[in-house]
Amino acid sequence: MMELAANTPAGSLLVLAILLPVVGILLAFALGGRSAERIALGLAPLSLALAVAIATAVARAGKPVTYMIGGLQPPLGISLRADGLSATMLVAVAVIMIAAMLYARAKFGVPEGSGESRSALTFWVMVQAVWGGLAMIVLSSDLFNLYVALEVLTFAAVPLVCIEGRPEALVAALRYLIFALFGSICYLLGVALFYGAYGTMDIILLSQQVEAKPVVWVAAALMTTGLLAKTALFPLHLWLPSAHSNAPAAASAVLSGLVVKGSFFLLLRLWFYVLPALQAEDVMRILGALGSVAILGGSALALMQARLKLLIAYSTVAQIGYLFLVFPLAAGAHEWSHIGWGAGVMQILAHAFAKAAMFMSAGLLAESLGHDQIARLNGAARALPLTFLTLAISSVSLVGLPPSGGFVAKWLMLQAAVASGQWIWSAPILIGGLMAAGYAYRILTPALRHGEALLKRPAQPRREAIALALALVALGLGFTPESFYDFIEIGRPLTMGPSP
Amino acid sequence: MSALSSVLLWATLFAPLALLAACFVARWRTTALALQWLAPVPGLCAGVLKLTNATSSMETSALGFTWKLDAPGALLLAVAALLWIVVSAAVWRDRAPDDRFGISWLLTMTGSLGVFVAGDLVAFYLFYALVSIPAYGLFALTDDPARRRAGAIYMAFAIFGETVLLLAFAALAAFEPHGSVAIHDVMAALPTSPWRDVTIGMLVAGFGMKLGMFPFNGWMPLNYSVASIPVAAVLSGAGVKAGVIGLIRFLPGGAPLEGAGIAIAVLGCVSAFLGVAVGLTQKNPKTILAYSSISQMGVICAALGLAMRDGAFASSNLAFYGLNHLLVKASLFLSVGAIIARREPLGGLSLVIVSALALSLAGLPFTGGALAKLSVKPYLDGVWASALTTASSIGSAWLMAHFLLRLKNTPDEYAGETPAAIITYWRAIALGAILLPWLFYPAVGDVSKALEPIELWSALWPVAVGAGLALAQRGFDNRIPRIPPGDSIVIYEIVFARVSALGPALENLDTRLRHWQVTGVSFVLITLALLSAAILG
Amino acid sequence: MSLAIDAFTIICVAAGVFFYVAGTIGLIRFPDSLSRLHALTKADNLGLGLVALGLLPRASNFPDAFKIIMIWVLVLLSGASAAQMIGRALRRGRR
Amino acid sequence: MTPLIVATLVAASLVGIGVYGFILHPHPLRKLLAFNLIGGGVFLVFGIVARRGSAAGLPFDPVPQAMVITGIVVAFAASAIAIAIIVRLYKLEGGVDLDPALPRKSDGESTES
Amino acid sequence: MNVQPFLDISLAALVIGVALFTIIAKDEFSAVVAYVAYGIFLAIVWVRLYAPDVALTEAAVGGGVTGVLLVMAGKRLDVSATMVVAKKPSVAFSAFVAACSILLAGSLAAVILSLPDAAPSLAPQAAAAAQGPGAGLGNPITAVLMSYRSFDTMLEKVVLILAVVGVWSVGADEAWGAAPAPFGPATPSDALLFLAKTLPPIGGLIGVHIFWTGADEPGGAFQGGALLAAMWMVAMMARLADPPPINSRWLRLALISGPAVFLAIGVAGAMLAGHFFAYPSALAKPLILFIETFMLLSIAVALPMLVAGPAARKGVR
Repeated sequence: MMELAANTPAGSLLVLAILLPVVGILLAFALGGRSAERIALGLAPLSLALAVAIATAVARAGKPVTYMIGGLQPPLGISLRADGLSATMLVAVAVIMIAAMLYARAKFGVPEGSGESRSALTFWVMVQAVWGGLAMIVLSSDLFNLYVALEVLTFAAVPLVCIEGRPEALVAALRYLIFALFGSICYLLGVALFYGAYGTMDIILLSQQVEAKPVVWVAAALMTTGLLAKTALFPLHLWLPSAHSNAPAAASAVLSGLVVKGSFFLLLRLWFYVLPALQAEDVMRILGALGSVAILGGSALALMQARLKLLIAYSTVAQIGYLFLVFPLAAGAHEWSHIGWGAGVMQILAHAFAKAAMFMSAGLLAESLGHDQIARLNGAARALPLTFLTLAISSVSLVGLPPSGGFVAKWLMLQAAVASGQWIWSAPILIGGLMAAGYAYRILTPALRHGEALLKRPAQPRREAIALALALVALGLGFTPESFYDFIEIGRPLTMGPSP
Repeated sequence: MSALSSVLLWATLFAPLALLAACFVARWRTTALALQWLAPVPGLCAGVLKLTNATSSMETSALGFTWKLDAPGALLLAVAALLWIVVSAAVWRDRAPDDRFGISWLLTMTGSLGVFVAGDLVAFYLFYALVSIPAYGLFALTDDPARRRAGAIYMAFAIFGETVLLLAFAALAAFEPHGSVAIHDVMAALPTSPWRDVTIGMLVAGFGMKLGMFPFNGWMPLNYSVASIPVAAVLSGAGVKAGVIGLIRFLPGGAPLEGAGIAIAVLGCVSAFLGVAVGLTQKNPKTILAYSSISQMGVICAALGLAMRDGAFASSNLAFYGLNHLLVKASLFLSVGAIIARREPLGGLSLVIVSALALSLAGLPFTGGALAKLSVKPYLDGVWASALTTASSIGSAWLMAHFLLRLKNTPDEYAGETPAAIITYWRAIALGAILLPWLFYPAVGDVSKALEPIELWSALWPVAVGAGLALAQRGFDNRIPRIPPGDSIVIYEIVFARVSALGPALENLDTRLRHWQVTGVSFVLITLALLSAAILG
Repeated sequence: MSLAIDAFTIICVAAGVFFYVAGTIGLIRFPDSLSRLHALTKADNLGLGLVALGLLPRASNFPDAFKIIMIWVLVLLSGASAAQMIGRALRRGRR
Repeated sequence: MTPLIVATLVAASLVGIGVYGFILHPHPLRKLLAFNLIGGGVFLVFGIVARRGSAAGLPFDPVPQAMVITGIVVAFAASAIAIAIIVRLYKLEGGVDLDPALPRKSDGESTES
Repeated sequence: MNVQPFLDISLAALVIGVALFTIIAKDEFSAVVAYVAYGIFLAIVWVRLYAPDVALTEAAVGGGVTGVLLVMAGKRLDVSATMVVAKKPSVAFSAFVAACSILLAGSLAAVILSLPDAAPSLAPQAAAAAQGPGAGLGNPITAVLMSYRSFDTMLEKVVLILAVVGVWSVGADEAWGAAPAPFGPATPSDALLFLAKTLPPIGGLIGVHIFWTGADEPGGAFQGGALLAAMWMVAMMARLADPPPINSRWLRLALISGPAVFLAIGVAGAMLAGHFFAYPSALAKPLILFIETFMLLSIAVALPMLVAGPAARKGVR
């Protein structure tokens, strides 16, 4: 008989972390108008507090916090489970979401006395839906429930892309929607096959039973590619550049920083939590190779973009590539897996914060200058010093210069690559860093030169400060204490744990 | 470890950082930048304290990093701090440069001082990046095309060097059995690392970029030709020494490493002679000084390589060589600045001092250069080595004499950026260049040996030959083919242009890849690839 | 008794099937849309009606029988309305 | 077991046909239909799994069937959003092209943001 | 003699044929019509798989409401008239894609057929739990939806709300708050009017019946709601009713009522039954029916609103 999972203390927090945004969605939708914004902003601190409480509970227990919904054990019931990784993600999501919400008030805030508007209601409902969807993704332990979560995320992200209603944005949204739907349906097919083979959707129960046989491989392959499509891994990135560059800045920050990480998180769940026993090294290598191609292709294309937002979007394509190196570098139970895993998680966090900050800055820059053409940025740094400071700090993290989260991620990745004898992966890591420096150079140096930048609209220090705060978090990640790397191993099967 | 040394070590780092923090407040910024000449003072004190009390260990930790000052670090830290104090004071005495310049200056200074006290890989990497990257802002943030070109090339090499070093450091850390990143621990583990030679190669390449080692030498002449005098002085003096301390810290000195050692020595030799050869075809004194730096750093590398071959080197000796070069090269640049600022050539005592300093690089007796040559001499024994050393001395003398002869034709481009204070302040550094090596030499060797007649003679005659050659060169100087400053850089630029030309094609490819049908096929193919990998694997 | 019910069912359902087949043939073979419509409605009305009638005695209780009748009535209702609308659309199109 | 084999073939064919149409057909409406065909195939897989799991007096395993019901509603909602966007684009632009234009001027090349 | 396999295979051929036609049809309108037919045939396949609940859902949502959605879209796009399709893939490319698709479908079929004969199943647990004090429902699917996987079901209702907001969000700014465009022309045909007057009362009754019996028989809130939605849409097509303005308070309350009541009772379960989304055993069945009533309402309102599209200015269709 399988070990019976049981509720742990603080388990109810997990349910609340998911339900709180849902309550927000329902209330914001029903009441509309000014209330939508108020509800979203009012509930946000509570969600952040929940996230912190969950992380504390996991850290204190030293093992995952679980909750059986309805008191029903899997496989019949759905269980929620917060391990080190999900608790970390939950906190990061909360911080970035709050920043994005505060930042967005200038654009989607509903002034006193004015009625409900299309974009405002959409934004405040969908932004909470993104939050809820991400909370479900990181907390749920049931593959079908995760499918619903994926769809929540898609349905929330698509309207955010086309919230401005321009035709290009609509095309981008449509492309995103249709491709994402295709991705989710492939994922769902994999879920069906898993259920057919093992009669459960629970991640833990599955991981105890899976064996290397064709149905598992077909299911895994379908789920993986489906999730790759949703993560926009090069060459499946057809939707990302246009979607992320056409969305308003606050939405782009969330989409680029967090939403793509949602589907990536499921890939981690699949390969590191459901299937680790299979030791599919070749699959890991293929994912790593695809990631490498993404790094090189995305970076090279970012170097060539004329518009800042497109450049940042392509940079996301490249940075997503880095995430996939975690597969060859952290798989299996080796001494270096611990390092590789830390590198992957750090890359998720560093990119989330840095990219959100960059998109916010790009938005402010476009609002102030009236354009985001890189060729016309001369002298802009003097006119918008805080914005460019934010861009510079985020670039430091993207390039991988110390002290920053991006540096730590690359540093650990390289160590894992070297220690595991897989030198080959160091090439894309380093070349990608070089090219990232190249595109950072393209943005920053013209802006720092002499020149008169005409401001169509004065700088907005309050919003600049929000972006800067996120960039500083990306920087501060460079000082992550050692214990963090043990924390993110909590609940991960097949690990060696920290080296003695 | 005494409380004083601990405090000084802290202050070495936190003085510049505190000023940097002050820059975030707009009201304080101007004052903070004007006061930055004070920031290196703790570093200077720390260096001197360490040198006067060599046995005490100076080590502390802050911000999760280890900070440590040893003898070679102290030698370089002390004089680098001195240089930064003098030049900063000169720059800010009359008229404050704009904030971008000021902050870049402060960042570079922070890095320049920090590398000497960094005790672990991450801290070293951080300060190494600081001394490299913000320096871009010291000369390249203009619309001047020559400066922009030099800036872009500088940045490319700097970042490339960082990148190679990152991999090298990761390799060092990966094979440290206990997960420590302290330089001491990783270096202890390096000899047994399975990737030892690759790691050494990457370290040499990474630091070689900073040192202008062949074939990564091209950026240096471009950079120094267009940089203003104070910038050239601190970069060539203090900045480059980050590479020297890097090599000293990260090349294994314990056991003989024949292959790697000889390879490094050969590269150093090539650089040493290439610097001289190309430098002789140059007209701008600043460019000549840059090539001289390439040559001198080549000598250091050669000495270091040979020392590695034998498996024993005293890092202080190499640091001493660097120290001399730091002072001499900085004061030579400043003397050029003095000429520019005065708008008339040097004369009298000044000219004598400059000549002595210039020829010091070739080992002129009674100068710091003679001591420097002496300090690395133990590694350069053997027929080949001593012949090459002599040849290199002759070459250096020739090049520096060439420099002295071209000095009166100094072009006064960027003259507006040369502060008038240099006219007086340069003498402080020059004086230091003359006296300090004598003061510090006892830390590495016996001063009296430098005064033995045989040594004096063996130091003098190559200088005389070189000077003679330079005088002879005047006759046919106009017929010498001019190699463009940066020599090999032209080739890199062509390659870069070729690669960049692929851009539109790549964009086209991307657009095609993002076509629905292509993406769809990619999707199916990836699925099938994963599937077959899983089933067959 | 059961024999009679069986016979009734067979006859009715067979007749229903005949109308369906005829309607289908008409749908395929008739030259224009209005005649096709005519064929189609015959299949719906009579075919389904006869099938329903044949199955009626086999219903185990009254609610089931009622459901069978309702199926026929509803199809009749929607089929007739749909045919009417299609016809009207055709006439408008022809004009 | 024959009905299950037939259903399996139907499910696999629907997925195959859907994928083919999804990749090749340029019209977004048709892609949507193709997506729904794939969806139908996937739901059938659930149905087959459910039918195979008949046990304890039930002719089917109710869990996968319940999931299909959820899935159908989600697929419908997705189609509704897609249709709304397509219709809107037709109103604004008179048509939709899901592929990026080949020359430099790619999607969203507007200067204002 | 057994004709069942023959019928099965014919049905399969029919479904595959119609599906294929959906893809290769020349114009979009034919494709849409074929798709609606496909939905109906698929519902029969579901009956053959002993899945009457799914069959009902597929027929009502997959075939019916989706059909209306697609046909209305087709009308609005006027797809049969104009469509710019320039790029025709080459034969070789099409063949390649076809080969890929066949390979994919083939591997899928192979692995489904390779599933273990002793199929894993949750049916015993579900059946046991359905009889036990947990739910007290005769229809195990309703038990799964409303009890064991109630979390999914509640969230799926939230997805519907998100979809409604998503559909509304693509409208024009200036039309916000107004009603979506009406379903039909101002003067409907007499036949439609007749249908719209006679059908909805019957259909509504059937819808409520399906919902009510759903606790023990095939059916439930989904299927009943879809039927009610269809009836409302028939009425709207005949202009007996028009879509309500999107800022109407009752509309929004109706939309959220299902998930909101579900959520409230789910949270109350933490206090009453010790777990989130657990029901006190004595009250399980009434509570579930109570929730389902509101879900019925939510679905019946949400589906037509999804079909109706975003708000439109007056006089714009």
